[in-house]
Amino acid sequence: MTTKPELSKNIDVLPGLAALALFAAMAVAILSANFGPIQGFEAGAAITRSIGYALFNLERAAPVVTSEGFLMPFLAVAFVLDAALGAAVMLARREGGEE
Amino acid sequence: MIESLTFALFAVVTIASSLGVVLVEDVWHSALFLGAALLSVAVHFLLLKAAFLAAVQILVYVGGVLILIAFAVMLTRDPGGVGE
Amino acid sequence: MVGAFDFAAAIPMLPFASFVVAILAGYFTPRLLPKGGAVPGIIATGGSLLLSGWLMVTVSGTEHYYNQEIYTWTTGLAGETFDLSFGLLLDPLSSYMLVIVALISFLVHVFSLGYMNDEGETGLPRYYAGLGLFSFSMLAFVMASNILMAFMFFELVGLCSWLLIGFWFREPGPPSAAKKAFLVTRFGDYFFLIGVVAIFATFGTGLFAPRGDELGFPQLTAEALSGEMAPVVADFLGTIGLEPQTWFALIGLLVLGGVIGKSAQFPLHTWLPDAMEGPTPVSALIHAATMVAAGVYLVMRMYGFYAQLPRILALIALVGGFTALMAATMAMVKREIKQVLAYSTISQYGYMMLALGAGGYVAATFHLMTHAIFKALLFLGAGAVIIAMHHNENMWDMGGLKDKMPVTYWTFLSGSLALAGIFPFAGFWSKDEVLYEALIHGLNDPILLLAYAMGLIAVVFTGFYTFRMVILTFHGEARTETAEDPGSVRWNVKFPLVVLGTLAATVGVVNMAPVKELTGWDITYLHHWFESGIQTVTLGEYHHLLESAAGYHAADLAPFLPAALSLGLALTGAGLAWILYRGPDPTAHTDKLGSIKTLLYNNYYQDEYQVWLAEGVTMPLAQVADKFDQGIIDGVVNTISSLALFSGSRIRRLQTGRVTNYAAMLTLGLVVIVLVVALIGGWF
Amino acid sequence: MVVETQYYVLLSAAMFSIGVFGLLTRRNALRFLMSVELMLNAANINLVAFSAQWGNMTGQTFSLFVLALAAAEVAVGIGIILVLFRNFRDVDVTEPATMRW
Repeated sequence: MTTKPELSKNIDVLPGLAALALFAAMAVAILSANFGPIQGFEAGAAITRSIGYALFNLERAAPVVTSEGFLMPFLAVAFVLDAALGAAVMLARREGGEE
Repeated sequence: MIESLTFALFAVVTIASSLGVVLVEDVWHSALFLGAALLSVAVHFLLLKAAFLAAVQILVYVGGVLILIAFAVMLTRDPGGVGE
Repeated sequence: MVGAFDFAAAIPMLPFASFVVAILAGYFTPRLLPKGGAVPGIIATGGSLLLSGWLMVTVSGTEHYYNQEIYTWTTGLAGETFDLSFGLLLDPLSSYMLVIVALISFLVHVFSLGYMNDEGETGLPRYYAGLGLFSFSMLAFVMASNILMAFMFFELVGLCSWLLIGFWFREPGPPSAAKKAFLVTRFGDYFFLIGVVAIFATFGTGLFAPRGDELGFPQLTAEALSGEMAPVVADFLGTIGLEPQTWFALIGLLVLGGVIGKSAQFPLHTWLPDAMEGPTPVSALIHAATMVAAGVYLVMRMYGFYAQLPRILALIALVGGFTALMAATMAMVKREIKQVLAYSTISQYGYMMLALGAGGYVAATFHLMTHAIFKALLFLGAGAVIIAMHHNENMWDMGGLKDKMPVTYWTFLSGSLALAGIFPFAGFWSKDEVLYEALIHGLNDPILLLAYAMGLIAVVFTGFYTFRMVILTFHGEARTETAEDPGSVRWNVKFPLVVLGTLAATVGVVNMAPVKELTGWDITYLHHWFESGIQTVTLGEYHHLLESAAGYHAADLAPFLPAALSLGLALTGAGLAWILYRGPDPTAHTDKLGSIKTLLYNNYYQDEYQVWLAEGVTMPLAQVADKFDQGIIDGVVNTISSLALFSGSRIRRLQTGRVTNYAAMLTLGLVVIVLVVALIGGWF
Repeated sequence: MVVETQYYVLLSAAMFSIGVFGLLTRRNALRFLMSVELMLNAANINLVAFSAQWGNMTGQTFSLFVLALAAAEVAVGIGIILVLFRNFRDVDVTEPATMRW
């Protein structure tokens, strides 16, 4: 059985005003900003391949798009994910249980 | 021109489904709205020439994270009453 | 080449080693400690004596003097502040003093064998450890090359005196006497400490004598007063805005506080008679060579500084003369033999101060040495008497001991003659020189003349109380059963007595100024001794300073008349005592003095007024301060803390524990940051 | 015709603010998690938009890390929510307030 989405009725709007204020401030700042013309990627640039090269600090000539090397963050994220996996397992396990 | 139109359309979709995520009563509906929002973000990625990222967005978010959330929603359903 | 200077550090370290041995062995293996620690102590102080003698020979033979830093324990910022270090200053004065200290300390150790071991005292390792530490402190104090090191060992000497005076801590008297000695001398030392800080602040150095290019503070003072002020001194004086003469006098006064406390000068002399509660050898050590001598020695060590301050010198002379007179009057009526000796010590150190104040540097050092010898002799002799009398110290219970203990009698008599200043014993030459110096300088200065007059009158009293003591103790008939049949003493008591007795009779030979005048023989060895030394720390320099800076001029006067005068007065006093107390059963003539005797016997109520000062003035002040501290200072602190607690208990309600609230605050903070950055960056 | 970067940034700001709004107004822990996902995606849009703006790959590559981190965050978050539910039979974030003063 499917139900129609209904708007929630017990929303406490007062703190939400803070979010609205944030949006207002950011919107004003963004709209008054000028980023200049869009440079864009070169025609025929291999974007996906560039991501791969960037991830492993590999050097290639054009048409690869330039980027910074991300090998170290890549490794760091690997550890973070590992830790998250461990943490998730630890949390999900029943306390005191070995199962 | 077509790009601007696509952007406008999907911007509306993104905003609308994001609002849906936070405003609807049922968590399950929220999760579905989240899926819609994430998918529309993938479209924005495509517009920005980030095809790979769009694919990853769909695979990881919609295929992974959303499934996890859906599981969590179902696991935390109050057995007796309606959600939230 | 290895010389005496290389072993100089061993002179104090040997007694220190005996202290360590006595402490450790006494604590862990008391059975292994021979004679309760006496043997290591005797070996150590004997070694110190030999090394000191060698050092003295080395110093006399060469023009090389030793003034070196041996250990820097705090390094200052280069060019801005100063280093704090230990150093050795080995010159004629310190080597001379080292021999005296080591000799007395050695003999006291030997004597202790008879006084403590043979009497079956307990706690001997503690006793000998105290003696070792005492000797170590004093020897190191004597060798100190800067005033901070001197201060540290000065304090250590005070600590040791506390330990040893309170040796019999189970009885009621000694602990309180020890406390009194400690507190009274500490009262003076507060001023000394401030003086040390002032010296370092003013001169940036605490050196007594120049070392290489570094000048000592007396030399800096001389430069400052002669107009060539060193930059550091000029800076400091500019900061505090005082005339150099005034400020240096202030420093001199502050340091003098420590001297007056340690050397038991009026008005801080009250601790010394009480210190008689300690074992008699300790009294000998304290009075003759260590504790009390430390104060006077300090003035000698920095005499180049004091010699430029005429007002302080006059004050020193006045205090010295007054103390000499006052203590001598009090000594006349005491019943206990050691009390008489205690007051005579105060009186004799008064003479030394008088000499120093009157510009008689050599006279003071000379009297310090002769006094060390005859006072140690008298105390050890009194100790022998006390052993014989089974620890009864009342002279009225003695009498007739002359025939029963002849060695003690003759040596004691030698010391007494020296103390009274009877020709030709050592004390005559030194006291005569003291008075002569005071007189020739006093003829140009009424204050010094007053001090001289007091010192001269004290001579009569000295002769009187000395012979009253001798006659009551040794002459006449035995007045109690104990005196009929006194205990016996062994070689370890007699040996120090004989050594010191011989010295007391003969040591005056080192400086017979009147004989030189009379015969032209040059036997003022001590003058020549102090003529040499590190430049600017010699007798010649001191004379120059006294004449140029302090304006002291010696009147031209032959020494015979003053000498004859003081000798005559001493003989008068002694003869008076002889007339009054001779015969088999003397009467207590001092009772005829009536209320004056009561006044004298109660030491002019000095103790009472000091107790009144403590209880009537200091206590209420302290209570007010306590109220201020508890009420206002603590009140402010408590108020601040309770304010913090209260506001904390309110503010912590911000911490609701709800994520939503924290997120709201984060968001608002972000809004504020965005607005601020935008406004500053001019985005709007 | 290429869309101005400004509008992407505006879109991302809107999405972010909606996430914040959800965080501030709702009490369900799961919706918290979803709001955080929205905010992370908003950040990703920004990154990718500026990557296109400057013709540089750094933004896109970095957004991959954001994705990875989001996945990890969801895994841990869901673990926490499950523990929360086990302990309180509810996923209301105002319930577990025992650690406050």
